[in-house]
Amino acid sequence: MSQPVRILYFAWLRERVGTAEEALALPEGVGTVAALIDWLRARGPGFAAAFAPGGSVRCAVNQDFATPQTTLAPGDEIAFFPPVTGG
Amino acid sequence: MSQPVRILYFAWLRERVGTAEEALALPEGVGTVAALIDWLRARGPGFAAAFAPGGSVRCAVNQDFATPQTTLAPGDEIAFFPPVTGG
Amino acid sequence: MATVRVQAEPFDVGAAMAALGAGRNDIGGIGCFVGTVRDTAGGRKITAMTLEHYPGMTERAMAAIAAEAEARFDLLGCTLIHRIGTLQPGAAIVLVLAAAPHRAAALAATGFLIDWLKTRAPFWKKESFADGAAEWVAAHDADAAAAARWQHG
Amino acid sequence: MATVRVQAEPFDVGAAMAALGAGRNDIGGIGCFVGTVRDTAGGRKITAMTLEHYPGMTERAMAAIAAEAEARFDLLGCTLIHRIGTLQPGAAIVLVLAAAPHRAAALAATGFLIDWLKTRAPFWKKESFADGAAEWVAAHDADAAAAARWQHG
Repeated sequence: MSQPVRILYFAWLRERVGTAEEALALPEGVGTVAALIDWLRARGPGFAAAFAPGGSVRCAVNQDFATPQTTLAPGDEIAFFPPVTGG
Repeated sequence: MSQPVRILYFAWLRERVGTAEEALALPEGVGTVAALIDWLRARGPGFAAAFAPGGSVRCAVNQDFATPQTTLAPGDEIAFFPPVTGG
Repeated sequence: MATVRVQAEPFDVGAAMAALGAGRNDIGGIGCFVGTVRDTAGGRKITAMTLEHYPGMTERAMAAIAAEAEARFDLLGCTLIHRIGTLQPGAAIVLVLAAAPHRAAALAATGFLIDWLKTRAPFWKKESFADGAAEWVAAHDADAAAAARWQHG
Repeated sequence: MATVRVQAEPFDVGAAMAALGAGRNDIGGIGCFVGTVRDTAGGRKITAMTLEHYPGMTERAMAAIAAEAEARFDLLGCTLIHRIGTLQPGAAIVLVLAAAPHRAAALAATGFLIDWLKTRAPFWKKESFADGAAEWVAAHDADAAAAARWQHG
């Protein structure tokens, strides 16, 4: 068994998916942020709404901002969140 | 007798002319800042040095920045000083 | 020389400024910005503002922003403090300090730091309104534009 | 809404900021600049800086500068405090605060206020050097250029 990835959700994304954090094994064939988003979207209506195409979800991998093309590996910390609004 | 004018000197101008403040009747024919400077310059070497032509003396009349053309009247408060260096 | 902090407690501007300048006499000026909670948004009354963040990444992002400012400007040090949790109108949210030999660098760095903090550090604001509603603040195009001023290359 | 002060005593940045924001919740940001005495000038060691001013005109000029800032920027208030007398290296000389609904105005006004204060308020600095000499500071072309940025019309 390979190491799971940790997935974090923040702000309205957290509220929409209904969880702040989960751990799961990277699904077969999911090697990038874009592929993970496709996979999450198919999980249920909360996820589908949170990751609706054309939305403004941002992603960080191992605490650095990521793009849809960023590759994923077992053990990664992957975070999804809206555009930031601090300051 | 008309009211005297009050003349103030600041910073290195004060040190060069040797006085911080004086009161005098506006001399005959002195109606502008430029004319007063010419008159002061003739008073002695300290004044001549302080008001040397091409120098950078600034003037205020009644606490507003003035130009060589600013007119003078009895009772005025006239100040001479170097370019400001506060802040 | 950067100090970066995320905290629930209020911050003391005077103390932060004193800490930045402690023991050194080469500073000519300190630029500073304090962001505060306004009591209205889009014409509606706000009763509170709650700030969520991404622990771990927040500190990393703030340290990276401070390092970028120190690389771009002639700074002698900078301080970034951002509060989290629930704040009332009038409360201070964020403090930026930038110390430099001359004021131009101090003030430019202050603007840079707050612009990047608003667009590159993982904080999210939720506003609670007088009518009982609570809504996540949407990112402002103006903030993205302000941050984009500092792009180069 | 402007506060203008000339004083020999040190100022308290936190207290001045609190006074500026007291009793109001419409401020989104406060920009601030603190100028301090550096311990060198032109490579020479400074032991003290003495500030002379023109009592009466100083306060008038500072009030006029504050009024100009309030006319040019969307401000909710501003504060100018300038110290006089003899100050040691590391000491604060001048404080500028500008409060606004949004940060862009607060920061722009802060820059404007310090640029104009340096070129339009009657203060003069004399530096005392470690070798016993004391010299009046010459006006900087850079300060005049910075102030000229704000000219219009």
